[in-house]
Amino acid sequence: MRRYFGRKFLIYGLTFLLAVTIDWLIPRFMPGDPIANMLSRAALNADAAQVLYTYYTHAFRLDLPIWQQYLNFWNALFHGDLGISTYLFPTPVVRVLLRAVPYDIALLLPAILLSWLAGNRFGAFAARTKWLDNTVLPLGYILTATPYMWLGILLAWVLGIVLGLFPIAGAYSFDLSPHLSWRFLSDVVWHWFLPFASLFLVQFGGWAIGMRNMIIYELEADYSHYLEALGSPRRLVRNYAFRNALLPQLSGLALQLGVIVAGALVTEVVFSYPGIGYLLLSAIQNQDYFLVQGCFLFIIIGVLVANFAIDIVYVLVDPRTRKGMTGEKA
Amino acid sequence: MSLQVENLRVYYQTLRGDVKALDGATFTIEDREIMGLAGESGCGKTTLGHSLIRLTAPLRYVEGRVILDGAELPIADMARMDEFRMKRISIIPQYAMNALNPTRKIGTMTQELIRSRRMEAETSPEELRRRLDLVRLPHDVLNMYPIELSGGMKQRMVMVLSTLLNPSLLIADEITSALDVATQKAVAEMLVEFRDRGIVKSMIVITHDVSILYQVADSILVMYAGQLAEKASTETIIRSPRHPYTKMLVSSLPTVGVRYAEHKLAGIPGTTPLLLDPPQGCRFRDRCPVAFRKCVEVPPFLELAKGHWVACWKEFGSHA
Amino acid sequence: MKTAKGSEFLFFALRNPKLRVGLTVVLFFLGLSLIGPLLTHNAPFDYVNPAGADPPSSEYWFGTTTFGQDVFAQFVEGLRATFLVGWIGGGLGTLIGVIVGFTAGYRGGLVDEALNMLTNIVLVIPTLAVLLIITAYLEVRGVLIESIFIGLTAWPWTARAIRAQTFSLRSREFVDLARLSGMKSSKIVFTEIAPNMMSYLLLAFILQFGGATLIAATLDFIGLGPTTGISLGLMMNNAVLWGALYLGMWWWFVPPGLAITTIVGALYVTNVGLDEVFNPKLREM
Amino acid sequence: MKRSRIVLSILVAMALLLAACGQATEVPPEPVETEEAAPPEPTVAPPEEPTEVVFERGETLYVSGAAWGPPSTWNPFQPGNLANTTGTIGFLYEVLFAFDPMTGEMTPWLAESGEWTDATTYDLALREGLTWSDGEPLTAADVVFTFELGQQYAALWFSNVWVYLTGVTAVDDTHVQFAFTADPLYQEWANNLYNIPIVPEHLWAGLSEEDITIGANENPIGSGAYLYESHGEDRNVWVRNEAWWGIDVFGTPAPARIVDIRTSSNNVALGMVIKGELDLSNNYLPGVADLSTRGYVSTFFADAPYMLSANTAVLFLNTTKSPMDDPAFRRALAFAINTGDIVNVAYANLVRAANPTGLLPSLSNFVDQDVVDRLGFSYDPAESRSILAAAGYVDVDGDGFVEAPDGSAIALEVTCPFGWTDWMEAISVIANSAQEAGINIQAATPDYGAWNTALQSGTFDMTLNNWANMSNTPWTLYNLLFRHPIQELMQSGNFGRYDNQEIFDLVDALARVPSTDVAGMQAACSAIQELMLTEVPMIPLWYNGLWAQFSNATWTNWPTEESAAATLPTTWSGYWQLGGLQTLINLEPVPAP
Repeated sequence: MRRYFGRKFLIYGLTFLLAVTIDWLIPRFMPGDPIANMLSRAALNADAAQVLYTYYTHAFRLDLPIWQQYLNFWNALFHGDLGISTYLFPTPVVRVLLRAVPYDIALLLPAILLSWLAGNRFGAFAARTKWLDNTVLPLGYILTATPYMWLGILLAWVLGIVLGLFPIAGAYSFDLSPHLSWRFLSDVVWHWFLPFASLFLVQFGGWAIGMRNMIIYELEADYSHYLEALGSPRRLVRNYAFRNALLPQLSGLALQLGVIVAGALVTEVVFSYPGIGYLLLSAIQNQDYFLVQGCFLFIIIGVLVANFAIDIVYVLVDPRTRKGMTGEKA
Repeated sequence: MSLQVENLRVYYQTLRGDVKALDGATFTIEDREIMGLAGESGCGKTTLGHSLIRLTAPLRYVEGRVILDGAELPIADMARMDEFRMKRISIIPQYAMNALNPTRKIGTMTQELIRSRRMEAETSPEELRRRLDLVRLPHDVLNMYPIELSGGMKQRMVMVLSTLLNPSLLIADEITSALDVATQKAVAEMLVEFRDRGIVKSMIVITHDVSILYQVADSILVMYAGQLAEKASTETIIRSPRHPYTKMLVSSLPTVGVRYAEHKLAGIPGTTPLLLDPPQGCRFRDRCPVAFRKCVEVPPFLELAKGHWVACWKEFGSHA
Repeated sequence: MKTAKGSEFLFFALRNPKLRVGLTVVLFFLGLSLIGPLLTHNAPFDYVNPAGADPPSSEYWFGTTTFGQDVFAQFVEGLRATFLVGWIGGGLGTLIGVIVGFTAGYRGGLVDEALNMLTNIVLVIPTLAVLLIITAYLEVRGVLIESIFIGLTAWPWTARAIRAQTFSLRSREFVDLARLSGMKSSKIVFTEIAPNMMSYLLLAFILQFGGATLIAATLDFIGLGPTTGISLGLMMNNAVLWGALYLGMWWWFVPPGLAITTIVGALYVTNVGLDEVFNPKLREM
Repeated sequence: MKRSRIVLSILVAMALLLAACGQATEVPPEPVETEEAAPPEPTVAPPEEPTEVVFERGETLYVSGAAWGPPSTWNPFQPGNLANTTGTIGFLYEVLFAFDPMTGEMTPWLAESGEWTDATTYDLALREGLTWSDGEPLTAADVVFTFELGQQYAALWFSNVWVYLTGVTAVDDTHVQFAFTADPLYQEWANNLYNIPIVPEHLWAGLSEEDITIGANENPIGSGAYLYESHGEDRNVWVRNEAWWGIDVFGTPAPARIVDIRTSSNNVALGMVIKGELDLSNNYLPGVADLSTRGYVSTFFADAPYMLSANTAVLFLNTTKSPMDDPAFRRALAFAINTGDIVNVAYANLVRAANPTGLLPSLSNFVDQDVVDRLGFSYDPAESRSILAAAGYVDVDGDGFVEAPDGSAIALEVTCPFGWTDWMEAISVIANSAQEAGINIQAATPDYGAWNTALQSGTFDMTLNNWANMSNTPWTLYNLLFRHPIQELMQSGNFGRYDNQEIFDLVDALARVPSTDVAGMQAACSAIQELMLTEVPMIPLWYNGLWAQFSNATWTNWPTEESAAATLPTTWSGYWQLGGLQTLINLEPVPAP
């Protein structure tokens, strides 16, 4: 087990190092001059523009030697200082991000966990039940093949516009200012539902068919046959098969995280839901590379943490990892 | 008599038609008899073993009856067989190494199995530990995961599990093939001990390895190409076999403990016939040195001497 | 025996419903993307319909956009882009994945450690975030560039799968025998391992193909796709930007999404179908 | 399973709550800059009065279309597109005069009157009883303070008035005297009078240069009709200043609260307008013609072009590159562009074609019609071809496109930023029509960053730009078109680097004509126009609309062509003093049925 976690930590460590370096490179490679872009539409007189330009350049520490910039970046990082957003000038990037993070948690956590649980249940249920396998499962394939944004668009169109059941933009109504009341909470949930639904459905399909295919392997495994030979009822056999099929599904979840993040990103864009993904896009479109850095960093950290959480769960459920062997499955 | 198999036919379904893997087997096993089942791979011995306890696709039941302790086994009916499995008839599978659920503590799995069979009453924890002692497994294996056990330990654990409900017939399928010679011997001895202690009444030991049978089996049934060739007491089979195939089998056995079945018999020219459409009559005739015209008819499986059954016209001839 | 095996494969391939359905759909769209442009005399961007947005009609099968552009013309053109991304992006992804995974799995030892490490690292970094940033760097983007970048970031999971597969193959008896009989490892790879790997590669490629098209659609949709030409994702992007949802121009955003979904879905089904063909265990008897 | 569901739902609730509170704690966030530079402590802090949590629909005005991004600064000196917060100037901080483009009138605002007592002295009288929202009086001292900030800090956009401004003195509490050098830029001065926001000395005197030039100025204290209440990612909420000095002068603005919504994309705004959730949308909404005929929204004009004109979309030609350095080619190009298609197809008639001089309709009295008749241009491929042919541009290799007189092939790019959908359509029209006329132009849409770099460093071939707002003087436009001197980076005009001292002098001359001397201005303009239309250094194509679609569901009496005294129906930053505020004051609530 120590070895197992040792490996994991090494990988995560290196990943983080790499990610941060990429992150640091981002602004250094952006096309054009972000500060010039920022000031461009200001229609200033030349010398005023010049003063501001030098000011910003200094504020963003772009006037230091490269190696020093890199060290400063790390240093600042550990002090939780990600610079100042140019797009939301003069708000510090960290503050902008901390505002967005809760929305992502609210969106992703339930979507991921629920779809995983429900999808697996359903897949196991459908597997080897011929009529289900042939009728309901195709739905799974459709769902998992659906581009997140398209499902989002459809939901927005049908439920939001045609039927007018749900709002399709923002996190809460414009006639409310945040406060603790049922009115407000329900409003928030009401806005949250469609983005959540589109994330949930797509993943649900994926997990369902994933489990369906996994469990068929497991039902054909030797231990299943042995149990049958000993006349144990189908219930037990299926139960074992299900539990064991969950393991690859679990590592599958880890592999999927990247894709899910992507899904969340576009979903947030479709429903203009103020999470990191939405922020990242605006940041890119507005050439705000400090914000881009921040978003990227947060996403990476998020994914790493999630991965680690999954590793822990994996150790808990799979004895093989605990007993020294690395329980990694491809 | 414990087990009685009558004209059992089980075919193996493939796209190009049925493979007559087991084509009419009739034999009996006495109480307390350990019968070895020998033959080259693909001769149908494993098919026979499986047919008795878990007959699933692509195997297909064609005809024949199996009577265990006077009751007929519904071998063609997966569901109805459950009642008999483990209680009356049980198996130590070839894949004993992987037979245990990797993610369950062995003790837990055992209990869940027992409970699922509603046999809690019949199996006290003490009894379970006694069985473990019997196969020389420490009691704390119950708190271990299969992965923590060596191959031999796993196999012994499976032996305990399979025999926990004292089945009257135990099928041991190639249980030694994966083990080193020393362990083989131990396992073999345990099998005998199971019988001696009356945990199992009788046993079918399927193996490539005649030398093992020499150690454990009271009798040996030799199969060839999906049909029975000869059955007799181990002594007789080794010392004075009568079916030409058995003779070659035994004689091509250079030293005890050599496995031959992986590659085809050294001494015997020709190959085992494809069982898709086997030749008429005696299936061994193409390779048989002593074959004659009579052999185009299927030879019956007759008891020539007490407990000595042979399917060969030559033999009948000499005794007609 | 080999021929028997081959014919058996064919036998099942032809009888596997999943495989049949899946392939038919994919081929249908492929065909459409190829001959589609011949079916319409309109160029994707021409303002052919003076009336502006019109629902599907005999004249314009998929209706027209706000500017009176023929949606069908754009659709078939977009299909091409989608398949292009699939082939190039998916192909590249598979290729890299196979090379890395195979080398790791076959060489083992330090090489494996290093490559596996790399794979895991790239695996953890969320692809789209990286793609977003990369594409943001490119000032003018085309479908080709896009697919290449997608391929460059999509390989890790294939690498992992292939690696695992290679491990299992490497330890199979026939490979051991070959090695014992002093066969050169390169020869072993091609005569013994590669053939057994083919089925696996095919499956991997199909998944990569699907993945690539999905990612491309995502990029295009958020406006970081090709800045030149048209693609299904871009169509959806335009539709949304020009208020197709509110103005009820469903014919503008439904077909592209539907096409992507159906194609990718069909690919997945094909994949499972093939899987069943390759692993008899999975066939429903 | 069950349990996990419950747990999760709790999780969601908590996270969302967190998010919500994240929003709530927006007011007031800690200052960004260094500790010693804390924002001014309001003596009467508006946020401290209990903020309603649910806004009464009947008393709330919902507007959108002004915000570039989430509100992040309330600094009235924050330049250009950083000022995500419309209303900072107008609601919060006020200017001396208002200017009404519809009438061309400068109307006193903070000022009561102002006049040039002689060529170099400008006397300004403030109104009596002006107050800041914290109760302090707004006096001449504040005006002096504000202007002197410009002298002190070059970073302030209006600092360059001090090129010709020599001193500001407070005669008494309500009188200010401005002293100038020999020849002040009268035009720009007039412009400044309604653009420079007056800030409170008693709060700003203590601020650092950083705070003043680029600080966020959270919890701002102004003198205007509305007070900052709160803001979120996608909104900025203003509440009426019941103690506003202007109530007795101009009347009470009807909406008790204004929610300025930043819509993530135009189509979201479109949806809200349709649902009646938005009272005034200043977004560019495709298909608005359809919507207004269906009665979802109203617009200033009942039919095309529906919108007033806000600014001129000009096609800048990079005159440092061949063949754009050839006036004949430029003129031919001007005839080749099918402006009609841009108007009809790309904009579905939401805009109108521009006058060749580029001057907005509101400035039409400065257009020398005679010059336009002689030298003006319009879509005419035949004419274009003949000009080309005459100038030696002929299709040598028979590829359908003309080659330069020296035989070299011509392949040009017309650009606009990717994602500016209406312009993207427009440039494809430009490219197509030019190609039909035999000029090989392709449309390209690089990312904004790339586009902007090309624009400022002059590496583009030809590109669209419209950075001249509505103004009291044609000088504003010409200052954009003929910005000089030519520099390394042209950040705010003359991107095509058209270098012609003669026209530069004419523009400077115009700037020095007193705004009262209309005839003088006209003379100066026609001279500029004569030269401009002969040289065609750039091509004015169409007027971007003052996008405004409003709903009469909750608020009525919006300005339309029928209105007696129509004002601008806009919430755009910099337009409040151009009548936007007056529009609010004129609004009337719809009595609840």
